[in-house]
Amino acid sequence: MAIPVKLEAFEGPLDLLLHLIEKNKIDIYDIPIVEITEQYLDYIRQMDTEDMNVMSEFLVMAATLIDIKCKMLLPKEVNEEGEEEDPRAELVQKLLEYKMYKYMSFELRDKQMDAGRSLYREQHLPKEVEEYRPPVDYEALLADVSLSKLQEVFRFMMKRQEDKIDPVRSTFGRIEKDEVDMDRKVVYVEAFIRSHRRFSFRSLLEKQHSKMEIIVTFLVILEMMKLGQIDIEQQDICDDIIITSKVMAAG
Amino acid sequence: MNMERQKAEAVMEAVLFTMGESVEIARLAETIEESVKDTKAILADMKERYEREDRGITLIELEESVQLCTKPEMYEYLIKIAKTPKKYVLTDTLMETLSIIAYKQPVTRLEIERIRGVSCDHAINRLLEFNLITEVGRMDAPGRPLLFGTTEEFLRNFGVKSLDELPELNAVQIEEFKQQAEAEVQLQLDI
Amino acid sequence: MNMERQKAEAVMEAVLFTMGESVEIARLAETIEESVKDTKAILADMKERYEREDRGITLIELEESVQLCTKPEMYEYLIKIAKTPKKYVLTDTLMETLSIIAYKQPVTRLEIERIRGVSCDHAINRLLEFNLITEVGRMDAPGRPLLFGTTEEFLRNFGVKSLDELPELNAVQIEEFKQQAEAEVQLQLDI
Repeated sequence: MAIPVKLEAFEGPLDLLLHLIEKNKIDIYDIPIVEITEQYLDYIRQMDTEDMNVMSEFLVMAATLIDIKCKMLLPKEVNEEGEEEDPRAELVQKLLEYKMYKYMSFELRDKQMDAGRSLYREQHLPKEVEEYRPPVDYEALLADVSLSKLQEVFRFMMKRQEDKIDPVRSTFGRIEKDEVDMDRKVVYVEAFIRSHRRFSFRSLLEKQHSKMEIIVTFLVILEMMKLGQIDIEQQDICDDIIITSKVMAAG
Repeated sequence: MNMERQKAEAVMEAVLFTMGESVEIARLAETIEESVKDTKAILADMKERYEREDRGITLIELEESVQLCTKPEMYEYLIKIAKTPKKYVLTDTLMETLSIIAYKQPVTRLEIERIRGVSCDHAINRLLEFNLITEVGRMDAPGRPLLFGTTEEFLRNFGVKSLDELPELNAVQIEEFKQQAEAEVQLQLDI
Repeated sequence: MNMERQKAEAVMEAVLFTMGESVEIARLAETIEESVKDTKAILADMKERYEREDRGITLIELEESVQLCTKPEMYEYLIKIAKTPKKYVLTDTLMETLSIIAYKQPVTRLEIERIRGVSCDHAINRLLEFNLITEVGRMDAPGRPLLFGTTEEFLRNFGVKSLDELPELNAVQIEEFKQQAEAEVQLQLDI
């Protein structure tokens, strides 16, 4: 039976898992992983979302559940103290922690409702007082700040930005900064058109090496279309785009 | 010489009334030329008097500041006549993120995401916008991630004087959780 | 039935406090469910009590309205508190934002956020308030974003005559950063 549920109804994968546990009236410490995994996957199948970020978070949880399911079918692992390790333990810990904060968020909401019953007053300075603007005490404000400190902070930040390269991906090698010159791309595309006259957009893109190059190439094509230098046809959405040179045909 | 007690009360009431927003007790003390300790004592007396039945306003304390506000029981009369203040509509996402920040502060974005299991950029930005949370520094860890904490606006919004007054996960519940955990050291593997 | 006298006074105080501006007596009468005449009598009593020495606020009547306001003799204290420079702190966040603006000016909010990796609305507002930075124009780009730069106040406080005197981040240093970053990457490859 299909259960009409929208993904948005859940705060995240843990929330969905908690919902399933509560719906089945199961002790959180004793989750029947097989059933829950199946129900979880059922939900995910019905989810209608285009947001890959959101979807991937749910899928990671599903994978975790399946991983636990697999581990439970295998001989039990034993830790250093000779105790059996329950593959669910980590998940239970996570769920409990999440559950606690979720619970506290309801408590806080109650607090907020109560507190919302007190009203405040906007600042209302009498004219005579208003004319005085509180001066900024620069000496106190900038007590420990010097030019060299300012420079140091800036250097530090620029360095941090350089270091921000993903530590995993950065080991794949040097990451080059894409510098694509629009003007040079125009020259390139014009040359391409001269030599091909009629060609598919895809064949042009295949010769581009980076995302930035593809974007700039696309922009150049749009520009040339606007200027009436080329004709563009496309049979159907997602079909290849055929580009024909008008200038060359005339000349 | 210090001004008289009555005068001091009058001055503080005038200042708090005029400013509207919260005023640091230290600044009030300077204005009435008293020590912070004595100022606090005077404020406590004032609060006691505000609490009487014929008063519609009272004092609230927020960390080391005080502010005048209407008594909660006046709300039903006020909504009839006064424009109600802008209310933040905090979605579940925002509430969950906020409660993690409130209880775990100072806390990084990553830690919040670990607990909630989903990204929280949007929630953090909204909470920053509402001035319920603020950047409180950076963690001494790779990438020096930002640390977030709650603001005075948060205290005001949730009616607590200080972070110590946040509702606690009650002892009974925590104990229950613990006992369950202990009992389940060996979870039954009922696939 | 009418609410009790004390309650009526409290309600009116709360209403007048919240509204800030003057409120018609007829509206107050409606709120406390009394006749205008009786309401006026209650207000007169209230005013008498506000006039006592330990109060900093009082009631003023304007035609058929009333308003809460600070007693004029309190002005000198209000000015005194307004004059005391607030204790401001240049937090790390402010310092970082300021240094980016100093070195990259004129610079947009977006560019600052790109470098810091977080939103900087609050920091920019504080720096504007401190008059250390100012809006210097708009960028000729979609949305015409504001451009920020440092002020004379900034120069004066950092003891430089012009921006040219800011310690330079020279090309050699920038190159160094790059090499360091590359070396670090290389190190990780070697492991």
